This record gives sequence, structure tokens and C-alpha cells, in this order.
Amino acid sequence: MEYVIEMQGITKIFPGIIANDNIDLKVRKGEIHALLGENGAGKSTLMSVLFGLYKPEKGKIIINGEEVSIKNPNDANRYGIGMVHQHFKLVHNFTVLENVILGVESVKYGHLLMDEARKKVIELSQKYSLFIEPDALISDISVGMQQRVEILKMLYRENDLLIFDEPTAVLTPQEIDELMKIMKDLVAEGKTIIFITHKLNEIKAVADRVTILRKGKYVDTVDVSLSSKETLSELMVGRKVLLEVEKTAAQPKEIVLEVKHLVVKSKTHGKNKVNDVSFKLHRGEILCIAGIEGNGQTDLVYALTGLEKVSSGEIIYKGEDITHRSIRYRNLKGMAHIPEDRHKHGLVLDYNVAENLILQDYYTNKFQTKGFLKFKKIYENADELIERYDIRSGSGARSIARSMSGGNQQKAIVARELETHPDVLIAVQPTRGLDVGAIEYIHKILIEQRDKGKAILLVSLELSEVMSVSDRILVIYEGELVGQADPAVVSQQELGLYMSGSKREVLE
Amino acid sequence: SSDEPEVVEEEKGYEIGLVTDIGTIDDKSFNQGAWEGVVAYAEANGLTYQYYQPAAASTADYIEAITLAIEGGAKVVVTPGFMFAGAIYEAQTMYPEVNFILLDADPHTDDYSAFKIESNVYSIYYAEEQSGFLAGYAAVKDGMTNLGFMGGMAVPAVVRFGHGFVQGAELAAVELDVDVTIKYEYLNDFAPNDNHKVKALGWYSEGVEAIFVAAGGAGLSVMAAAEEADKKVIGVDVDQSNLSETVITSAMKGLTSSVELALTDLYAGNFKGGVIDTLDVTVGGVGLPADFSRFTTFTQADYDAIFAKLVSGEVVVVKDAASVNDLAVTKTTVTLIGAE
Amino acid sequence: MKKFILNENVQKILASLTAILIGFIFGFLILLFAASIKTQATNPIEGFITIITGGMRYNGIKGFGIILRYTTPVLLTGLSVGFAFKTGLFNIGAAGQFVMGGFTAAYIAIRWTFIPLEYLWIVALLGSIVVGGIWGMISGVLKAYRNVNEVISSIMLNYIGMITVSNLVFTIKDRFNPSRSQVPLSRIPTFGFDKIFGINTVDFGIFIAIAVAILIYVILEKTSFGYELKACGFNREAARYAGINDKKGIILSMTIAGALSGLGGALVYVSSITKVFDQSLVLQREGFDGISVALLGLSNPLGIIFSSFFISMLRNAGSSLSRAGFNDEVIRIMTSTIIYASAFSLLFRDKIHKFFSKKEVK
Amino acid sequence: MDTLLFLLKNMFPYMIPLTVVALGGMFSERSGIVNIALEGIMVFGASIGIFFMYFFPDLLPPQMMLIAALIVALISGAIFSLLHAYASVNLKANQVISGTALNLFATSFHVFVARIVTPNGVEGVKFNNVYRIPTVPFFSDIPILGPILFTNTYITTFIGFGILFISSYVLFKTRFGLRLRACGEHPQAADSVGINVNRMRYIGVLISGALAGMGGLILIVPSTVEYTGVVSGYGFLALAVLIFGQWRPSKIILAAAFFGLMQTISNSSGLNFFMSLGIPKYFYQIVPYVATLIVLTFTSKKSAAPKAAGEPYDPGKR
Ligand SMILES: Nc1ncnc2c1ncn2[C@@H]1O[C@H](COP(=O)(O)OP(=O)(O)OP(=O)(O)O)[C@@H](O)[C@H]1O
Ligand SMILES: Nc1ncnc2c1ncn2[C@@H]1O[C@H](COP(=O)(O)OP(=O)(O)OP(=O)(O)O)[C@@H](O)[C@H]1O
Ligand SMILES: [Mg+2]
Ligand SMILES: [Mg+2]
Repeated sequence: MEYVIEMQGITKIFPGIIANDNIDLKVRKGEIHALLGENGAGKSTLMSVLFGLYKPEKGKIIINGEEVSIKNPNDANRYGIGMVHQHFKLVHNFTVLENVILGVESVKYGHLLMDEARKKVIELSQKYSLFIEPDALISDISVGMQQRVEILKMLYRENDLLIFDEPTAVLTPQEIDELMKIMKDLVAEGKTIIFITHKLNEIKAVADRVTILRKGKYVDTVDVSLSSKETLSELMVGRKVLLEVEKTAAQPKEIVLEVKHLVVKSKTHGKNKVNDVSFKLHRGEILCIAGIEGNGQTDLVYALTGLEKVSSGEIIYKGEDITHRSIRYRNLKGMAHIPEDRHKHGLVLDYNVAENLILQDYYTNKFQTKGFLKFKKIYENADELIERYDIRSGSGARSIARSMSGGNQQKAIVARELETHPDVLIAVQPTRGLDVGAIEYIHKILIEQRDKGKAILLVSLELSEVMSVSDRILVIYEGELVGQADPAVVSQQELGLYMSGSKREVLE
Repeated sequence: SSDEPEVVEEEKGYEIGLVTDIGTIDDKSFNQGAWEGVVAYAEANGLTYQYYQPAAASTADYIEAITLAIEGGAKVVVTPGFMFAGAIYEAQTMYPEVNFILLDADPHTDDYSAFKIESNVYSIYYAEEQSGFLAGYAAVKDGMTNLGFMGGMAVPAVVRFGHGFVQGAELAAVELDVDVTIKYEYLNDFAPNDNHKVKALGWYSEGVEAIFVAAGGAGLSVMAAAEEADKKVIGVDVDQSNLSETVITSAMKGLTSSVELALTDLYAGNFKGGVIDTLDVTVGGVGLPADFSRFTTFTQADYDAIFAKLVSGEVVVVKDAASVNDLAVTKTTVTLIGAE
Repeated sequence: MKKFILNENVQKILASLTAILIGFIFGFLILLFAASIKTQATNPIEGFITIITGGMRYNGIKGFGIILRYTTPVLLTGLSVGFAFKTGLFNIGAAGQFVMGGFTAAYIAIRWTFIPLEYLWIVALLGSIVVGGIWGMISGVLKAYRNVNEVISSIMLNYIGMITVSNLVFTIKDRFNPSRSQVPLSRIPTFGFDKIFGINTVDFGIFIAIAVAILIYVILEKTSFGYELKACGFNREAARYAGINDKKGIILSMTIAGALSGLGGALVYVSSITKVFDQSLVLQREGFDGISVALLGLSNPLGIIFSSFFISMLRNAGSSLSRAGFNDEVIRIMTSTIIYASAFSLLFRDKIHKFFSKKEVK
Repeated sequence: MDTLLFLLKNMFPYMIPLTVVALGGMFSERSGIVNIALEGIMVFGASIGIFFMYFFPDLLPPQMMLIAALIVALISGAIFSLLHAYASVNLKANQVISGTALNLFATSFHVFVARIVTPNGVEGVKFNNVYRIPTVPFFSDIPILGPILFTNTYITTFIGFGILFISSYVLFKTRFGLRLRACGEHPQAADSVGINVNRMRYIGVLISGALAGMGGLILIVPSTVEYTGVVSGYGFLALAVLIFGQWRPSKIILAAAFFGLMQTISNSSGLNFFMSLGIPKYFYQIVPYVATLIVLTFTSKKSAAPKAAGEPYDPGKR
């Protein structure tokens, strides 16, 4: 059998952890090869080795039968390897066009020939139906469009092996479908794709074969068509996983949070980011705000948690108007928040795990007396949470947050927020980037909390999550609530209609 | 622990020490003038010499530097500048066997509560007001009526230069019956830079014909301005005519020669210990350089005449006015920019 | 032993010592070089001894006192810069805060005669803290509310402070006799140090400075307040998310940094020595020395206690170097070499680590 | 009117060196390296340039000589800045460290050498200042611009403008500029498309060294005939101008002009017009700094600082 890429016995060691332990990976020409594994299993590390970002301690890389050494991304490019990183590598204040051509510019005596490049890029984007605006700044475009830019970058370089590291975690269902189609087109064109994802549906939908890693070690490579989702997840986690969420019907109690005619004005353009939103959240229910990214969810959450100023309207929490209260006040009153952007808000990346785990209650008597931190308590707390939430990292409580894999960072945040024992938990994309095992766990916790009489406001782009976890769904479109649904009866299609603005109903 | 260093001192060391005030040894001003006197005398007589820079501008640091010089073998220490008054006040009794030459000051406590001069200290003052007077007189006599004065900082010696300058201009103005204006400002800086140049250019652009600049190295920037504006400069302390063609004359004070002379006296056994001298025109301590070629009408003869009047006391220059605005002038308008 | 050396803090210290060693070697080479071309009598060996004894070769125990005196203000400006670093800010404005604080203290100690003399110096110190704090706070407020880069605002405030003091000097001088400086009526007690080290050396100020350093250490590392400030420094958004008032954090950080520098000024101008203000428009060196001190001390308050002492040792050595026929620029070249060599710290630590962990494996 | 002309003319000696040095800083920061060593590099470049003039006073006709000295300053500034590049790029050190070290080193280096080479062992090194161009035929007669730009001028003024235009062209219209900016914004992104981040950063720092070295000499030459190894904080002011100018050439020149104008006003308190206003000198003295702060207060809301400036490049970091 002919392999485009063979990685043999790759070992990569980080201080305190063997991220890749003698891993093999064989990819056939023209296939979509999925890479599956829990958070921290070593997928990103393996791909970074292939892309020349890390130098492995051991192992070799064989391309088209020849052993090669890939010391940097430049080498990788030379061998036709391109990579879409989960955290996009795009220069935020450059235009789309500039980002696409960066590194392979057309020039005459060093002078940039932008018109020529623009023509080429537009041609490419039409050929693969990757719609872009060449002159828009990256910071102004949606995540979906950013991803298209990343794909265009690879195509513009005429790469043949394309690596996608968790490309779908940030996309809307529509965008995911679109991406799946693009991937299939690319393979049809003769490209080869390595595809990292935690979503078994996606693997089933597009991948030909899948390689599974567990805790840094190679487990197996199997044909997707021959394996069920259950076997895959079992291979990955090493035990049986519940893919369907088990839950009883909700028993909503009194209203704990009520939003009345909430408006958040935009600073840049005339349209309101959140426009006249009203809803009620009861104890003992999981209310989900569904919608396509960029429709005001972020600002709605910021307004509820106090990160952004409200222009008009009211937020009534436990009978009290907290519209203009501080973030701290809301926290103290029992509001917790799993933020959308874990690097921006969720963590102080330069603090260690223990320090991050007290970010919400360092000032309480649990962790300080008379202004002095109780370090013994802080580390005890960390050890306990690490144990309970299975947060994996190089040096336990003392690992710097920056060094943890994305999934484990997320677990740390979830652990911290739940430990404040909130009355209302606002969870934005709580399982983004998590493996199925971790997702299972978090979903279980959310339902547990609900059953204890807490109220949960879930904001998710993930339709399957929305459908399986929530008790009630509100759909947000262009800053307004346009539909209300019961997950037990509504179909994904119908939700999709609300989300895309094709259908709307008048609420209450 | 004190034995060892002493051995070293016996073997060598520097016999004449100078401790610099703020600023460096080549400040174009009192440090440099005094230092050149030390060098001249020491070189001529085969003596060792060294200068010491205090770590900071405080009485404690000055005393420390003086101590260092003495432990380094100095038998005589020269301290230029009025800032040393407090340090010498203490050092004179701490080191009775060492001689001190204190310039621009006499020893007193920092708070001016006690004045005392011991027999191992010779204090030298200069009559800068007479020197400035001569410069101002010459400039107006030479036909200039629009003048400027830039002082480095309002320290006593500089203030005296400026006040003398105004009075000299006034006398000439009265004699010629012309009206004279003088822009008058302290730079609060002794280093050359663009700010001073721009300031001077501004003055020149509004008609100032010559600026008397008593501000060490900052004078270089004023000279650069004068070259650009095609105007004149009056130098200070030493004959500065070699620095620029624009320097018509310089209000000199005999720093170098007086230090040299004091050292000569000392080694000849005639040290003027306990004496506070003011070197003025009568002893040739201050004056203008002998070259008058850069003036248009002012001549050596004019100079000699006015110089004689100063010597004889026919003309008296006030040196301790509280402010330049307190000087009694009628034909001269002084515009003080900022505070004095 | 191995465990000891593999400890991160120990490695940091070893790396700093290596940097100092390199600086000394370089300094010695410069002395040799200078000696080989200078005409006047020089003695490089003696010069070198002067340097490594911090000049105490000449002034012995008194020298030690003098070094402590130099240490006092730069310990505080170093703390000021280091504290700001720790909270994610670059306080390049120590010079301005120092001069404003110092002047305030001098003014109070000269003019506020209505306060009993035995308390006057304390009030003067408090005054310097307030005014230095305000000077730092301006940068903080501009940063927090108007997003003005603190580097540029503190550069501007350095000049404004310098000019302001130059103009205010007349308020503590006899206007009609510009030479007549006035000296503090009440000073920081010498605490008997003058008996040990001689007059004009160190006073109680050094204890104040060390106590403040320990206080800052405790605040930064042990308190929830320090936790908040550092969080603001590392990730302002995350701090906000956690309910910390990030604006307040930034303002407080700069205010504390300013107060530290301001107090540094007071410890000079109300000390047992007489240093008087003049009108000269020159930025005070203690402000910029603070940057060196903070860097050498790795911004750690305890490290800064040592680095400030070390820098002051060199300063004392510098002024004594004339005895060996050299000038103090040799010291400054050396200091810059040491600071530069501390940029190798990561590399040294790596080497030390590798060297010892290899041994451990065997 | 005369006063206005005077102010406009005399802002150039401030504006030109500040522009040149700030542009230098811009290249460095745009590549991701904060350069607080600008002050030291100015001192160093000016020092070597002046030593060159000192040792070879009559090597070339005046204007050629000045250009030669500027080139010497440029090269020495670039070489000196290598130290900063090495520490910041190869050693991944805190960029303030080497910056501070260089600042400290430069002045002492000048003094050290000056004491050795000058006859009396002093710090001040004299040079023959013959570089002023009193008038430029024809150009000097142009109304307004003539007196402002072409009388009593220095070629450095025109060199400064030349550098401005070249800088903005290079930064925005060339491959090099695009890549340099990418390194300062998102080095991981630049690296992933095969740009050698370290090399770009070296080049950025080298350009800053070259321009700062030359800027030092541009600052010193018109203002004195003797150099003592200080540039009076102009390196830090250039840093301020860089920030004020939002890291863009077009705004840097405006910021430098604004600061230069304010500085000129500050030193014009003795002019009749300003005297007639009756404002105390103190206010003139602080005007450049206070005005800058005020303007910044209203223009800083959006910071344009290169995102990655100041952080050592670490390929593994997200
Ligand atoms: N540069 C590094 N330094 C230290 N540890 C690292 C580094 N990079 C990765 N690791 C560790 O190596 C392990 C594997 O990480 P990797 O990012 O490859 O996981 P992953 O499979 O991509 O996980 P996820 O699904 O969360 O993205 C993790 O435990 C991580 O903490
Ligand atoms: N500075 C660092 N120190 C240690 N480890 C790091 C550092 N930066 C990144 N890493 C590790 O490098 C790995 C690769 O990063 P990458 O950006 O591919 O993230 P990822 O794990 O896929 O992230 P996510 O789970 O958020 O999608 C991460 O797993 C992370 O643990
Ligand atoms: Mg990963
Ligand atoms: Mg991941």
C-alpha cells in the first residue's frame, strides 16, 4: 500500500509529560484520515511535529517513501503539507488577501504585486466555492470566514496534504456542513486530509480511516465504515461512553432570572447587538439560547454577567434589579459564568492551575483571612478538583495554565465555576474542544445541577448539544429572540429555520 | 583594617586633589578653570594630581570625595563652587593638616547659621559683577542697544555676572544717551542642546544683537545660533573667542591663574590660610581679554579708561542686589523671563 | 544538594551571580586596557580590588554606611519599577515620582513648622508618599480610562515633574538670596548609625526601605490584593471577568509604584545628609537606576534588596576609583555588562539545570 | 506672522531627529522587539560619528563629510543594536534588559573613549561644525517654504524626509514590510507560512539601530560644536513619538511635528508675542509634555501597538 505520509515511532517529551509516546501514523493518498483521542492525548502535538513546529525526541517521517526531516513549517510547506490550526494563525489586522499571500507573495524587485495576487485568490475561491472578501480585515470577519481564509492559504500554496486541527469546534452547523463538503471536494481533487475532531458524527460523515490515540500512545487505526460510534469512543476512552444524555423531564420551579426588553447598543454601527430581548429563567431548568455565531449571544451573555454595559432594559435576578450591578456583585449573588473565550476571559494563562481555580473566590474566607491567601487551602482545593474533574497536566496543581491542552483548560474552568455552587450558571459553549468522555461528564454535571434546583442558561452553537441537554430552547437571530421550542418536539430542521431567520414567531 | 591602605598611600598617591562640583571636569566653567590651574602648576613643578567626582551632589558626598582625595595622598584640595561651603566647613577641622582652596564661597554650615574659616582654608571670590559690567559696557559702547543675558543657573557667581552686565550696559547707555533693552533669563542647564539654540535664535530674530551667556557648555549652542543668525555672543569665565567667530569678547574671571597662584603661594610657604579674598579689577582677577578686534568701535583705550574707573572706585558695581529688577537703571529695560 | 540546585529560585540566583561574575571579568579587562594606554599613573589591580570591595577598601566601615545610604533610595525606586513589572506595567516614570516626592518631603520638613519637630520628618515621608503616589496615579488613570500607554505618559510626567520642581525650588529657598538653601528642620533619625559608620552615612531610612520591600513582597505573593493586581497585569480581561475592577487595579498599581518612588525621594532629601534642590533641569539618576535594580533583582522585592545594595556598592566603588587613576565610567560600563549578561539568565539556568540533572540521571 | 514663521522653521531640529529615530523604533517594534535602547543607540551612533569627524576633520568637503559621518553613525548604530537583537531574539530575554544595558553602556563608552583620545582627557569631543547651508539658490526665495526649509538648513532635514518616504513605502508596499509586520503582530502565523521570524526581527532591530544611530548625529550636529555623550532624553522622547504616532510613518511625522512645535513654543517664551500674553514661563516649559498628554488622552482609545511586540517568540505558544 502506498502511503503519502508515514510517521514512525514519534516520541515527543515535554517537561513532566510524554505527549507522544512512540506513535505511528500512516496516511494514504487521497483519503480523509481522522485523528481521534481524548483531550491531551497528543493529537495536536503529533501534527505540530509533522508540520515542523516541534522537534521530536525520536521517530522518523517518511513522505512518498522517502525519509525527510521537517525542521520548520517552511520544510513542511516544501513537502506540500499545510495545516489549519485550531487557533487560527491569521494576522488580525491584515486583510484576507494579505493573509492568504503571506509568505508566498508575488513581487517585482520586492514590490508587492497585489493585483496579481488578488486575481489568483479570487479564482481559487470561486473554484472551491470558498466565499471571501479579499479586502476585509480578519478582525472584522466571522470565524467561519476566517477558516475559509485558512483553507485558501493552503490551496494557494498548492499543498497536497492538508491538516485540520479541530476545524469544526468553532463552526455553526451550516458551516460544518459546508466544510465537510469542501473537504470531500478537496479529496476528489486528489488532496489528502488529516482531520482532528472530537465529534464522531463528523468522522462518520467524511473520514475514510481513523487513528486513535490515548494518553500519548497509539491505540489503533481502523476503517470508519467498519466501526460504530460506540466502538470508536470506547477505543478512545478505554471504556464505554454514553453518547446519549440520560435525563428526566425538568421540573421548573420559581423564576430566578428575568430579562426585560434588554438592549445593547453597538459602538460601531447603528444596529443594536442585542435588541429588546426578554425571557425568564426558572430554577430547575436548562434554558438554551441557540443561534448561529455572531447573532448577539456573546453580547447578551456579557450583558447578563456585567462584562458589558446595558443600554436599556432590565435584568431582574432573584427579585432584585441588577442591571447596573458590578460583575463581582453578580458573582457574589450566585451567578457563575463559563466564558466563551477561555484564553481571553477564562484563565490567567500565566497563573498556575491552583491559582486559576480560585479566580472566582480567592477573596472569600475559604481562601483568605484578613487579606492573606491561604496557600495550603488553595493547593488542597486544586488537588481535589484536579482529581474530581480529571484535569490532566504536566505538574498538577503547579502547572502553568498556558501549558495545558485546550480541553484540560476547559475542564479547569468548568470545575471552578461549578464549585462556586451558583444559583444560575451561564455556560457558553461549555464543551467546545472537549472529547466525548469529558463532554459526557460535563453534560451529566449540568443535569445534576439542574436537578438540584439550579438554573442553567446554556449558550451553544452545537445543535446536538442543544437538542439533548436543554429543556427549553430560545433561538436568537440578529440580536432578537425569534423562536421558542421544546426540544422534545422540535426538529433540527425547524430550529435551523429559526436560526437562519427564515422563520420567526412573536414571543409572549 | 586601616593599616594596609596607608602603606599604599606612602608609596604613591596624588598630591594635589580637586573635587568637582556637579558637572564634569570639562564644563567650560568653574570646574574646568580650576582644574586647568591645578594641571598647570603641577605639571610645571612635577607634582602628582588627580580629580575626584563625588557620587552625588550633597554635602555628605562632597566630604566623602574630599576624604578620598586626602587618603589618596592629597596635601591640598581644590574645591570649586559655592556648593562646597558646607563640606569645607566640616573638612577644615576634620583634616587640619590639609590645605583647602575654596572657590566662589567661604565655609559655613549648610543652613547658613555659622560661618568660620580655619587657617588651612583659603577662600577665593571673584568680582564677577565687574567682569560682567565691563562686557555690558563694551557691548553698548560698541553701538549695540539690544542685548541678552543667559545664565546657566541663578547661583551667586552667575547672578553677579548678570547684574554687572546690566549695570555696565546702563552706564554706557547713559553716556551715549541711548535706550538699551536686555532680555534676561536663566537656562537652568549647563549642557549644549537644541533648546538653548532655539531660545537664542528667537531672541536674535527679534533684534537682540549680542547675548552674554554665562552657562558653561550651553554657550556652545548659543554660539551655534549666533552663527546662524549672524549675531554676536559674549563669552564667560575664560577667553572663548576660539570657540566661535561670533564671540566678540568674554567676561573673564581668573580662575585658572588664581588657583595656580594660590598653589604657588602654598608651596612657597605663603599660603593665605584663613583669608577670604575677592579677586577684582584691582588685582587683575577679572576683566575682558586683550583682543578688541572683533568690536567695531570699542577700543583698547575705551577699555582701559573704564577699567581704571573701576580700579579707582570712581565707578562702583553693585553686587548684592536681591533681584535684577532692583538695580537702579534708567536707560536700560530689563525683561526678566522666568524667575531669578 | 541536587534538589537544592534544581530549585528554580536557586537557579535564578546562580544565574544572576554568573552575570555578575562576567561583569567583573569584563570590568577588569577594561581596567587593564585603560591602564595600557593612559598616560597618568594607574593601577589596574588596585582598581579591581576597589571594585570588588565596593570601594570599602578605602573607606572601610564608613564606606559600608555610605553604601547603605546609596542603597536606600534605589531600593525604593527599584521596588517601584519592579512592582509595576510584576503587575504588567512598565514604570519608566520613577524619576519624576522620585523628584516630586522628594521635593514634597523637603518642603514639608522645611516649611511646615507648625508640626512638632519630632514628628515633622514622619509627616514629610507621608507627604512624599502621597505626592509620588499622585504622580504615578496620573499614569494609571490615563491608562485605565483613556488607554494611554503608561510608558509615554510617565516619560512626559518625568519632565513635568523635573520642571515643576525646578520652578518650585524658590519656595524652599530664600528668594532674595538664591544661594541660600534651606535645610530640613527635622530629619530621619540616624538611629545611632553615625556612631558606628560615622556621620553622613546611613540612617533609619534603610530600615524603612527594607521594611517596605518586605511589605511589597508580602502584598504581591501572599495577599489577595496582590493576587488581584497580578491578575490585572497578566490578563486584564480575565481579571475583569473574575469581578476584579481592572481599572482600579491598574490605577492602584501605578499609584503604589509612584508612592514607592516618592518615598525614595524623601529618604534622600530628609535624610541625615544635606542634599539640596537646585533649579537644574536634569532627570534624577535614581529613577533610571531603579530600572537596573529591578532588572537585576528579577523584579522580586527580596531580590531587589540585594540588587540595590550591589548597585550601590558599585557606585561607591566608582567614586573611589580615582584613587587608582580611573574614572567611574568604568563602573558604569561594568554595570551595563552585568545587566546585559543577566539577559543570558535563561541560558545559564538551562545550562545549570542540564548539568545537574544529567548528574542526577547517572 | 514672523513669530509663526519662526516657530515653523525651528521645529525642524526637533522634528527631524525625532522622526528618524521613531521610525527606527517603528521597524523594531513592528517586527516584535520593543527597543528602549533608542536613547543609547543615538548616543552611540552620534559618538562614533563625531569621533569620525574629530579624527578626519578635512577628509572631505563639508556636505560630503556630513554624509560620510552620517553613514558612519548609521553603521555603528546598526552594529551596536545587534547586541539588543541577540539578547531579545536568540536569548529570548526580557527586552527591557538589553535596552537598559545599552542605554547605560553608550554614554560611559563615549566618555571612556573620549578621555583616552582627547588631549586633556576630557569628555567633550570637538568637531568642526561647517555643515549649515545658509541659503539654497532659488529655493530660498520661495515664499514661506523658502525661509522655513531652505535657509540656514542642514541636509539632514531632507535626509529625514527621504527616510520617511522610504520607510512608509517599505513598510506598506513591499514584501519585506508585509512580512515584518506579520512578525510583530502574530509571529506564530508568520512562522507557519515559512517566514523566518528571528531573521526578520534581527533586521527590524538592525534598521532601528541604523536609524537611531544616524538620528543621534542628526540631533547633535546643528546644536553644538562639542559632544559629551548625551542626547538629553531624546531617545525616550522618540519612543514617545513612536507610540504617539501609532506606529505609522504618516502619524509619526505628525507626532514629531506636534512635539517639535510645542518644544519650539516652549523655548520661545522670551519672544515679544509670547511675553505679551503674560503667561508665566513655567507653563511654556511644561507645554510640550502636557500638550502631548492631553492629545494622547483623546487619541489613545484604540491602541495600534503591534500585538506581539515585547514578547520573545516561542513557536509553541498559542
Ligand atoms: N509545549 C508544551 N509544553 C508542555 N506540555 C505540552 C506542550 N504541548 C503539549 N503539552 C502537553 O502534551 C499533552 C498533549 O497535548 P496535545 O495538545 O497534543 O493534546 P491534544 O490531543 O491536542 O488535546 P486536545 O484535544 O485537548 O486538543 C498535554 O498533556 C499537554 O499538556
Ligand atoms: N507556552 C506553552 N507552554 C506549554 N505548552 C504549550 C504552550 N503553548 C501551547 N502549548 C501546548 O501546545 C499544544 C498545541 O497547541 P494548539 O494550539 O494546537 O492547541 P490545542 O491543544 O489543539 O488547543 P484547543 O484544545 O484549545 O483546541 C497545546 O496542547 C498546548 O498544551
Ligand atoms: Mg489539540
Ligand atoms: Mg484541542
